[in-house]
Amino acid sequence: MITEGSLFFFSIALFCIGVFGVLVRRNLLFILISIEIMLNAVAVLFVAASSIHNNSDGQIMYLLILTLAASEVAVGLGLVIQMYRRSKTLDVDQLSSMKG
Amino acid sequence: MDIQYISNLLLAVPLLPLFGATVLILAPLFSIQIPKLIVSVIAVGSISLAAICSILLNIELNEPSFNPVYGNWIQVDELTISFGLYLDALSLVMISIITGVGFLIHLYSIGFMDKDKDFQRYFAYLNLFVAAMLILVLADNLLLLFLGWEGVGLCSYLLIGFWHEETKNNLAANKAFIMTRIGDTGMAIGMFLLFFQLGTLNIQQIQTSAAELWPLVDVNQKYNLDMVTICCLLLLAGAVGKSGQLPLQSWLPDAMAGPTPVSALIHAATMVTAGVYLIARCHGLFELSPFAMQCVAAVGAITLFIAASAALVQNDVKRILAYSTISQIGYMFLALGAGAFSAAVFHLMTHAFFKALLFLSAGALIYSMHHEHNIFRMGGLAKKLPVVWLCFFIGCAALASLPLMSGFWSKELILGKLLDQHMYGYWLIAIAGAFITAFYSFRLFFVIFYGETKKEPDSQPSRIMVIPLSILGFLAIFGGIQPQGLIDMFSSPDSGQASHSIAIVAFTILVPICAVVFSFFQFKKGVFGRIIQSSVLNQIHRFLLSGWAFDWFYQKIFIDPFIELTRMNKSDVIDLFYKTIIGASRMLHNFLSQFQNGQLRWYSTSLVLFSVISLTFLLSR
Amino acid sequence: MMTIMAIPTTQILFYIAASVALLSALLTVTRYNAVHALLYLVITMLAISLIFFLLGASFAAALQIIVYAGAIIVLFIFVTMMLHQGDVTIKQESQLFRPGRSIGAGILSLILFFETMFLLSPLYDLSQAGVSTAVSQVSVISTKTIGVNVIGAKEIGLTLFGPYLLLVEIAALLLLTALIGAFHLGRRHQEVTI
Amino acid sequence: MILMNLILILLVGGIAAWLCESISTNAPKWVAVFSLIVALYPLRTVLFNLDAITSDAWLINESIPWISRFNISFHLAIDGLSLLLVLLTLTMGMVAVLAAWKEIKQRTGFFYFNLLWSLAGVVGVFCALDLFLFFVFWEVMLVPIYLLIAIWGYENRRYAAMKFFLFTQAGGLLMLLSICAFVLLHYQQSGELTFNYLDLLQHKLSDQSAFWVMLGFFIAFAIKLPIVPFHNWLPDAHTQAPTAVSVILAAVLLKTGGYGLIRFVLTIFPEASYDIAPYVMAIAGFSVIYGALMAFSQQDLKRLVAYSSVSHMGFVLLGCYAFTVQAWQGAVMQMLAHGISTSALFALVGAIQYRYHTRSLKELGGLWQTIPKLSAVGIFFVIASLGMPGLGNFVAEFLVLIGSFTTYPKLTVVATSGLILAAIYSLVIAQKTFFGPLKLGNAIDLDNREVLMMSSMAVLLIWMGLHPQPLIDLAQQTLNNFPLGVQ
Repeated sequence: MITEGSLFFFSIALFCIGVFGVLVRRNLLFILISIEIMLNAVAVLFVAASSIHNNSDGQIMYLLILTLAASEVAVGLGLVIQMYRRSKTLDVDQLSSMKG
Repeated sequence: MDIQYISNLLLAVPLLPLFGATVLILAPLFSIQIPKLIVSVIAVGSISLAAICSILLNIELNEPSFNPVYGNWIQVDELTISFGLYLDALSLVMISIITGVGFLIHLYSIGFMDKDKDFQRYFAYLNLFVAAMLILVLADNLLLLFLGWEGVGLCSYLLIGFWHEETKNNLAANKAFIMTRIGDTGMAIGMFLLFFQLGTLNIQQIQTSAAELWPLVDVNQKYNLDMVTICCLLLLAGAVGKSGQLPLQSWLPDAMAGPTPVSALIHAATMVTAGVYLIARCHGLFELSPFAMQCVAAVGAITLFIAASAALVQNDVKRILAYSTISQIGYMFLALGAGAFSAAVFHLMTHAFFKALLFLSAGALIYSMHHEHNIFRMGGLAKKLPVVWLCFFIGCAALASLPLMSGFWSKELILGKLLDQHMYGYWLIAIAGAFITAFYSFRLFFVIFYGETKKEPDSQPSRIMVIPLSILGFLAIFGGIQPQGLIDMFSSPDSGQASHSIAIVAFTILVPICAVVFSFFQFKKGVFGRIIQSSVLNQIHRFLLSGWAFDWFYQKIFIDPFIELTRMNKSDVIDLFYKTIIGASRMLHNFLSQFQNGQLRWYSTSLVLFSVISLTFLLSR
Repeated sequence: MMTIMAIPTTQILFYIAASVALLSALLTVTRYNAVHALLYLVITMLAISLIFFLLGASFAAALQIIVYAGAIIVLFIFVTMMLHQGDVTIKQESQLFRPGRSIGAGILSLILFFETMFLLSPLYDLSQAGVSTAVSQVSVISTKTIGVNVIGAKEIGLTLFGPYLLLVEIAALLLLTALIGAFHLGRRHQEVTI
Repeated sequence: MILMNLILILLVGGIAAWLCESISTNAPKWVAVFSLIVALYPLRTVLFNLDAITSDAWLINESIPWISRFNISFHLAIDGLSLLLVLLTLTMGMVAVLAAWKEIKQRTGFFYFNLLWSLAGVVGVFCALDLFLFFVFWEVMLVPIYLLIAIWGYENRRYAAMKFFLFTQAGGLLMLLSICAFVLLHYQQSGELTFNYLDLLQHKLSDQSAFWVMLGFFIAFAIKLPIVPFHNWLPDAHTQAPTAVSVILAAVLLKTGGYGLIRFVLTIFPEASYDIAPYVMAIAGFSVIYGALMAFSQQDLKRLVAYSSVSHMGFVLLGCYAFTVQAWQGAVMQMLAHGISTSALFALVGAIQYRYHTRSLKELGGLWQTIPKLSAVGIFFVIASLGMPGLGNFVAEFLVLIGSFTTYPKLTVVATSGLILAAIYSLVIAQKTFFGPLKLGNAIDLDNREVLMMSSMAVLLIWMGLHPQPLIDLAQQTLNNFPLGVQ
């Protein structure tokens, strides 16, 4: 049987790998990929919760995360393309001109 | 006596000059040109009508006092101030002097100011002055009196600075206004105090209720600063400021920057005697406080001596006369302090005649001598300007109170009164002052009119200037008749005229004559030679020339620290507080905006970092 | 179609899938070549899908493969292909990402990991920290095993279009917004200065 | 709906002025003049029947529900005091339009829009009897003035406008807090949620809470008045503002502070006000002296006049907190007289700046030689501001001082010495501007418009100085209905 502890361990580990990716990568594409990993980590947690409590709410949340991921990727990749067109690089450190 | 008629007549006295002033002021504002002749007619006409009104009042008034009220000015709660005029012997004498002398000086001014481009403005101010002065002396309450009081101050300011292109004149005007304003503020506080204590500002009511509230204090406690004394001293502050008495006297010599007829009217005959009038008007109040009376006498005595000694060494003919005015008003204050109110007002009257005469003849002299003021650059003019010579002689004789001149009677009265009151110290000062007065007035006379001719006069005074001079000359000789009304008004049952020994009377008569003789030998014959040249005497000379160095003293004590203080705080200390707030928030802004650097990885790292820190914080609790 | 495995098989399968997922995720974030990274990501997704399957969430597992591995990753790969210029890109990337410089970030992530684990472990009493006991009991990691409760697509569908109907609408709006946004951003001719 | 119409006329006039700009750049000012004249029309019934209705508490009292959920109503009413100040607002609004006549050449429509809207806000402040509505109008008058300074001001206008806005807004915030606290305390005790002034007037707070609520109001109004140490916005705002705005600021905006003190602080919290009176009187005396000293040291003519405003408004505060009838009447009188005399001085400085493009006392001098009419008028208003008897300012200062003397003699003596300082700085203006040798070239003297404007203000001042009784009676009507704790 799968224990709750091991599932939490897995989810948190996956999440932290995603965080690590966001922190260390300068390429916008890799940052987006890392965010996908983080989203998946949370998704695992939701589905696990769904199983633990034996109701479908967790999976509904998973669906929402999926939607979110899809939207995020669509917009994010659009930005990646735009950025590449403008500056011929995907280095986010070059993007500080807006001081956002 | 028709009350309606008299009250209309009384109202006309101040309103006529006011009307003249209004017309003359408003016309140029609406671009209406008035020819010089019409200006003279309006200005002199309004004054002469006012003078006729006051003569009629002299004839018509046969009651001790007359107090018509023309309406309410301010009425708040129990504070009621009306436009009420009060006519009694004192104000009657005053309006006669003001309109009479004012008329003569207006007339004289037509000649004197003939070539001036601001002819109309001059007469507008002068008319306004006469109106304000008449309101001052006719007011039945202190606030209306204060209106006139400040009004004459304003006109004095405007007329001292009449030739406004020169900064020197404006500074003199400012000095006059501000110094009198200091006294006026004291007087205003006195007004507040009187209202607070007595609940009224009507002068007659003040005196009656003050007498009830504060019965005359015991002689033993007479140096207590009780309420009535404080009130009197505050009023005295106003009087001192306006009348150029110590310690606010130093504006008056500088005020000679104005046109000479102005000096004659404002700074000799009328405005500067307003202080004397005020104290005489409030005599009921002052009599309640022996200490205040002592102060009045002391101020008068010290001023008369200081000013007379300063007049001794001046070179400028107008400054000599200015110091002499201060000194003569000192006599009036001394008389007031001695309780000789009628003598004081009598001296005010004779002084108005002979000092106006002296100033006007000085004006004629200056007019003929290309605006030369220094007496040592004149000389030998007796034959060349005979009219001026005669006027000067009459004026100086009256000022020196040579026997039978008008000044003689009034000064004798004051000296006699001092002896009556057993104020021997003051009597001595007064006698010394009389000696110095006679000496410097004939020094003036001899230096100007005898000796070698240094400068030729280029013109004789015109006829329109000579007429007022001759009338004033007549008055200066024969004007020494004390108005009976005054004697009636101020005579109190216990002050019977004590007779003095012949020796003392003879002494007081002889003193000025000796001084004249001494002066004759000194300045005409040069018997005693030039004043001995020594450094000590030079120092004293310089000290006296500067009017006992009051200006220097005030500059150091008040003006310099004041300017320094305001200069230091020019950019407002309190603003620093708000600037600090601005600076602090700007620093905070700069500090915080460093975190907003646009580096995406910095943001994500700090996000993680702060979640780690907050988790650590949570766990370590 | 779906058979419930015997107990040890489930456990073993979970551990294998989890290890694969973690390993491939780690590889994903450390690759220079974006295509490689994406392929590792696909492996992660598939492994997670297996875990979903093991948890009895077959619908989610299917969606994980179809939408994530199938659609989203493919989108990534398209974009990567568009921008990829072979060795030049890899060389560029090797300059941008230096493993030696990422120690700090690694330590930070590890601390985060340990702290979160500690927070959820039985060693830490949440009530101590002022968190209400009702929460703390739920949150503490237990060794309780998860019973395999199969939640099928029908049940999800009923919930989704029942109480969560508003959420569906919101998700639809979100997708529409993303669609418009992506379309707008992707246009070539625009010369907007942001 | 008399007052409502009055405010609406100004608001609509403002919009009309803005729209008219497209017709001609001169059209907006005529629209402004027209709407200011028309605004007097609704008041006709009051103005012609002053004697008949002075016994009522309110001359006009009208209310319509507004936000009924919080029991906020559009409650406008005027009594003698408000009427005086509304009339002052309309008159000085006219003066401001005349002062701006030639000076404002750019974006005239928007300028007059802002001018009329700020006037509408001020009129609203003087009429509002609902605390929420009062606050709304308080803000309505603030924002247009900010824009007027920031757009049409002189060299350092942004800074000045921001300073003005922040100071007033800080005060407004405190006032809003106080209003909310007051209303909520009232709600807690009576169970009735209301912003109505008359209802709240009946309510008695505990001493502690009354003090804090009162303090919030007091600071808001003290900033507006302004009183040292909250005065710093005033010199900057005045210096940088265009002439018309200086006129509005001096004439009516500062008066909202004094009005607020009388209408709200003193009336609603008489005990709390009485307790702090000695401190406030001390601050007021200090303001009088400090403002006068600061005025003396300034080189910029507008700054000088602005600081003199601080000094003059100290008398208003002095009069408000002396708790005697005379002092209170003097405070009202001072608001009116200062409104006219200082505005006139600002208009004069504006006229000088229009001719010579400088306000520096160092550069000016001898103006009498080229522009005697302007100088004569200038001397008149300088004399008025130093408190010459026979003019409005003297009556005001006299009443304030004589009233204060009975309660706080020593402080009054200190404040009275401000009269000496007033003479000093006023004469500095006269001497350095109008007298002395001519330093600048020739200029055109006052034209008919300016003579009309100035002489009407002069006539008003003389009238107030010689026959203030009608004004005193009108203000007394307010005092009779709200005794202010005067014993």
